[in-house]
Amino acid sequence: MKTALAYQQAGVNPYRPWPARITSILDLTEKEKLFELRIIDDEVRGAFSFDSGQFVELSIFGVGEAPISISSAPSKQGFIELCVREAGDVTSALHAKRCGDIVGIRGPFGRGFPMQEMKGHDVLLVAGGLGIAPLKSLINHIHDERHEFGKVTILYGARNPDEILFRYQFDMWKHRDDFELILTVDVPDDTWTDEVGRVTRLFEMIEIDPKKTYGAICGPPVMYRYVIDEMRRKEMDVDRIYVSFERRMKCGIGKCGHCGVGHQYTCIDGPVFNYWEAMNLQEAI
Amino acid sequence: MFFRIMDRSRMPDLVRGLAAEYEVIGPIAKDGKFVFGKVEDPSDLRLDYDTTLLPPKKLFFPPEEQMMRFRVADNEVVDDEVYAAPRVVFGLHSCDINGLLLMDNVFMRDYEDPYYRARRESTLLVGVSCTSSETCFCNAWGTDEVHWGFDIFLTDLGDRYFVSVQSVKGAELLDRHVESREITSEDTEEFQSVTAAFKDSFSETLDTSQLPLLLDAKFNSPMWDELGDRCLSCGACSMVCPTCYCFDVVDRLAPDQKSGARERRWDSCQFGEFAAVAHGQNFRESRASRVKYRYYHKQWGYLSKFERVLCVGCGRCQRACLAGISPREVVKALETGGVQ
Amino acid sequence: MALLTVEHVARIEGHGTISVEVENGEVRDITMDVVEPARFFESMVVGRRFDEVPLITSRICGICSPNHALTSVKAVEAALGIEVSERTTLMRKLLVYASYLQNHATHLYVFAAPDFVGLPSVFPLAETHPEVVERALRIKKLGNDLTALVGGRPVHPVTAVIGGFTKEPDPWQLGIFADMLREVATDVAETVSLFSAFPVPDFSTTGDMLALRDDKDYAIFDGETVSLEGGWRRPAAEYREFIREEIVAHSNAKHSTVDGRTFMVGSLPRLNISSDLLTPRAKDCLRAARIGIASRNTFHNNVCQAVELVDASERCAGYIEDLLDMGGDTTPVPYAIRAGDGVGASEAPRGTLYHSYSIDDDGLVSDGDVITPTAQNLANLEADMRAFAPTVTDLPREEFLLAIEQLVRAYDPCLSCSVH
Amino acid sequence: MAPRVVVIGLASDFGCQVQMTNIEDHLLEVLGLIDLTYWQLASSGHMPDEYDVAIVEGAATTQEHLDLLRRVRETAGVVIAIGSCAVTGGISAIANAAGIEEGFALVYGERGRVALGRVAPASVVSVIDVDYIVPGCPIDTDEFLHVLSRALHGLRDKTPRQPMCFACKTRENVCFFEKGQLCLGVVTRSGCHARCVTLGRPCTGCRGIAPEANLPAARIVFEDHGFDAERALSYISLYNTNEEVVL
Ligand SMILES: Cc1cc2nc3c(=O)[nH]c(=O)nc-3n(C[C@H](O)[C@H](O)[C@H](O)COP(=O)(O)OP(=O)(O)OC[C@H]3O[C@@H](n4cnc5c(N)ncnc54)[C@H](O)[C@@H]3O)c2cc1C
Ligand code: SF4
Ligand code: SF4
Ligand code: SF4
Repeated sequence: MKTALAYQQAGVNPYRPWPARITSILDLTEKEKLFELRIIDDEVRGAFSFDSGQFVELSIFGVGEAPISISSAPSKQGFIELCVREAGDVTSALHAKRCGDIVGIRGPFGRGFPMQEMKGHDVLLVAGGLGIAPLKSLINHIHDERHEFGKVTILYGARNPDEILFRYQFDMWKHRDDFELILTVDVPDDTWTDEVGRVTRLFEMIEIDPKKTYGAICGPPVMYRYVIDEMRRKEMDVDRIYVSFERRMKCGIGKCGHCGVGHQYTCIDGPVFNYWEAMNLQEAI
Repeated sequence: MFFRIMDRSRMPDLVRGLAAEYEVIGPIAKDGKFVFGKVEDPSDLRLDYDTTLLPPKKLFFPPEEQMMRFRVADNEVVDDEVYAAPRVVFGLHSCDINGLLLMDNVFMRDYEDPYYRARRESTLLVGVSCTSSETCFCNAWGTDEVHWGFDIFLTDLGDRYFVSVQSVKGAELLDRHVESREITSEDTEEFQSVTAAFKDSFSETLDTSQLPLLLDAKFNSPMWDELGDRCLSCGACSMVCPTCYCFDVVDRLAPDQKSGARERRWDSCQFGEFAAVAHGQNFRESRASRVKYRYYHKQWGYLSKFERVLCVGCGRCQRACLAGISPREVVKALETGGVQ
Repeated sequence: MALLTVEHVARIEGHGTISVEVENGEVRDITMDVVEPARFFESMVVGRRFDEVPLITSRICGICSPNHALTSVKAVEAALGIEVSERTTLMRKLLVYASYLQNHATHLYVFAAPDFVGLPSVFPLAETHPEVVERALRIKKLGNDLTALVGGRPVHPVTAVIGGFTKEPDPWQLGIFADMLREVATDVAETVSLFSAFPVPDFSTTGDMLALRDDKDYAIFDGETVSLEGGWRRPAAEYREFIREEIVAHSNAKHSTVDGRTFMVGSLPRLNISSDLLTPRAKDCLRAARIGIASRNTFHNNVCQAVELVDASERCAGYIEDLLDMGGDTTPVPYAIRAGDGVGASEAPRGTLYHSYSIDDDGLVSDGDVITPTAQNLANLEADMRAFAPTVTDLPREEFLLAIEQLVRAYDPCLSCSVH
Repeated sequence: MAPRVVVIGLASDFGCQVQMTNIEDHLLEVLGLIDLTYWQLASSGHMPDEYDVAIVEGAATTQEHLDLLRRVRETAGVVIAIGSCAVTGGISAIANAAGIEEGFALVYGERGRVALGRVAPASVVSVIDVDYIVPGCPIDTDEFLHVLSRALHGLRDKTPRQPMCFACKTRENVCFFEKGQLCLGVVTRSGCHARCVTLGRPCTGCRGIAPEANLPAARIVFEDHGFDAERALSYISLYNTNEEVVL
């Protein structure tokens, strides 16, 4: 688990957000934007390193805080990207910000995906809707170190074509042969040439080697059970499947108690859980 | 640890001595009950108290507290200092000292909580032995004893106190402010018999051996629905609990809207929105699931991390709950499968 | 015939419309239509438990709620035969008189003052005369804070219940307020100077004047009803015999008369009847104000309110000292439920307030009656408008209406009270 | 541009508007943030045709009120209902239980053309959608400021939804039920810092029934302490006549 060096020094207040400047904003869909942030303090920025799957607490004083997954790859230095959906107070306030504005971040927090373990294996990534946000970091990471991984399959579903995030990038990737990428939507429009239907339907179209493959899932709460069923049907090992959860959080550091899932806390024990662990967490899936 | 004997009549000396150097907080009377409050005079101190309305956690983790002050324009923290006056909390029972130790695990380990720590470090703890009451069941968890975490502990031997001294500060204070003597073998024997009598005084002993397992095995038991139907979702249980630590965080802007304070306040997993997230999803929508979670977390979640149950058997929640829901009842129901 | 109207007269409490009928430059008729909708408090209390009455009737008026709460408490206590401790009575007086500071300061500075300086509201005054506005806020805040200290909050007291108080303020807090009340002396004295310096029309009210009088203390909370012109003095409990209430067509508030005459209640009548009992500094201020007591000029009501600010600050400090010295207890006294009738009366900032209730054997209210100060004033207010209007008919229309509005505001009417 | 704010009073005792003026310490600062275009209580002038925020106090008791409310909803971007009258009907709504016509007859007899166009008292919340509420009789100035601030920043309504015993506990009060008194804290919406109970008076329910209250469970609590449902409901009806409360 990686944490910003600053927290390991005694006497640093882990609730204190560090000012970070918004260096770019990209409109993805009507409700989602991609923000690029740069921590202003040189020392903190230099010490900030993270794993794919970890999150930060994004702070806008006067409004509040919200946990947001880091979408960029750990290899990208000096900047982090957050893909944020307008869902309430903090996220709307963030959407109202402009380039150059300052917000606060704390983190990174939580347990990310086990990259060391996954290396040398095939990877099957399944995302639903906004669940692509944390997986995007993983995808970019794999892309940056492509030779370290075997076959990479990405299944990504959204409600309609307008809600497909990072489409500009995925459209390019569809033609690459080192990634198998399948997009699907529940409700297509005239321009849609990819798949139609739930993301689980895509499992018919792929072939994986269950003994060599790591799975990673992130999406709306209802999605997990069905996707896991498909993975099990493909005979993947339960302890090679990883799921990333969303829960309410007020601190990000295992104190406020809101993110409890079974006997664990999503913020420090997750948000990425091994499915074997998750199976043993009451109320998790 | 070393031990001394202090004559009962010396108690006011000790309190006055402490008051000369520290703010002294201890059990005082309020409306026929007791609260931890400022002890202005040794006679205010009510060491005969059964339990206090709120546990001492309020002194370290207050119901509402400012975490930091900020400026809106540049999103900067302008102040996150905690001022903690040196003080002594006098007269803690072993359950409450144990409660603090359990809170320490949360607030003083990974990602130390600076607010809690500042207050904790500026405070000396003086424990005092107690007698069991109807609602206590500390004997179920072994929290009727406390072996560390205090500076001084006084065991009442009638005409005198058996004083266990654990910290250097405690030793110095005792030395400076009160006359005491070495213990004799008689004192030790009496200490042992008083302690044994205390242990025998509990009206029942709960069987807690299989709790985590039972909690999982009976996760879908109808007993939770019955409890859920009774629960008022008032959160009283969490407020009065010495080991409940959940909080909510809110930003409050000053009237000019240019600056403000980030504040936290006690929260309860019994409240409907505790586990609600965006897009209408609520992971614990039903009252039953919330009542269940409180016990699940206390007796399994916390245990899985710290090898202790997050309850010290003080019985405060049972006293506070108008619906009469209590850990004792829940533990028994898990054993027998039904709610009375 | 032209009809001039001022709808929803501003800077008064409640909703009222002034209608003036003018024919050939002559004022034919002038009325104050109280359009404030009735809330039927007298019917609300029927069938409710006696101890809910103060909670309900306190909501007749958010401005003088301590008076409504305590006057109904007194009426219920009278019905049940409850005697409270001397300390409780003193605390109640403190609570009521503290609320005067808040009330009079608000009326004088927020409602009345803009008229005298030709502004629509107090807000621009904050820019032109910040020191005046700050002074107003200081007095008002002190009154509020003291009301809150004794009653639990500035509006709708919590602690004042039947039989006593559920909680008393800490002595040290009371002590601080005694000091603050003394410190406000300059502010209140300057208020008298300010308002006595504003020129007012030379005008005499048409009716009688009534107020409570208590020979031992300036009447706030106790006393008998005195008629200035009628020269009589009667127990307040007999109010239904001497005050006649009538329904009038144009107003949701009833009109009142005594001895067939309209009459005025409020600060001016109070001073006319009890100025001998004012505190020394209040007496000095009254002398310096040169309004002459007894004054019959309705417009002097403002100055009298200012004098009462001086009296209230000095007297409340005295009450606090007495409370700190006297000992005793305000814990609600025990009582039994029984059938009975009771009347309570007190002086609210705007005049005498009467409440009466009948309670049955089960402690349920069978009948209730409330007469508020403004309800008593309305008939006299209209009579005054009729008398005053012809003296200002030569003014341009806007100024004419403003002059009439000023007269209305001098009464400090509380229309939601008057309708209730 | 500062948001244009109007303050409208329907049938009420003006207590909540008085509480708004009781922000003495901060009144001038707050006024600096908004363009207060209409506040009948405090200034002369007419209600403008356009405004951004409407703060409404009181219950609707006339047809004129109902029409006004609908106009307000169409005009204002944000509507804030303040006080029990506007939120639950409050004390004003008791008249409903007593019967409006009966009340009218009792107070005015058969005479007069007064109170024409009257309707049964209705809370603002029951007539139009509102964006924010500030419950309480009267409102708490701090809560009002906080809600106003949230409204000005477009943050969502965060009025607490749970009953208030938890707050009572944090103030270390001894429960009234232990003293044999009926307290409505178990079902009443929190957010008042348990002011009344801390001052020694049982909760009278002025903030309305908490959306998360467990009424059947509360009934058991009442009955276990010797208060039958009828008695409890009658007490609850003080501020909640217009709400359907089933214990
Ligand atoms: C580990 C983790 C990673 C995440 N990563 C991302 C990410 O990469 N991108 C992203 O966009 N989001 C992400 N989220 C979700 C994000 O944190 C939430 O959308 C965000 O916290 C919402 O905060 P807010 O202040 O904007 O909304 P809030 O104002 O808190 O409200 C959000 C919504 O929830 C409901 N709600 C909130 N509180 C209550 C309440 N008390 N009662 C009733 N309803 C309530 C409201 O209806 C509201 O619409 C992540 C969450 C977690 C836990
Ligand atoms: S105190 Fe009792 S009724 Fe209240 S939330 Fe806790 S368990 Fe439920
Ligand atoms: S759960 Fe109840 S008995 Fe256990 S520590 Fe908390 S308040 Fe005490
Ligand atoms: S019922 Fe009333 S007194 Fe008892 S805990 Fe709840 S709010 Fe407090």
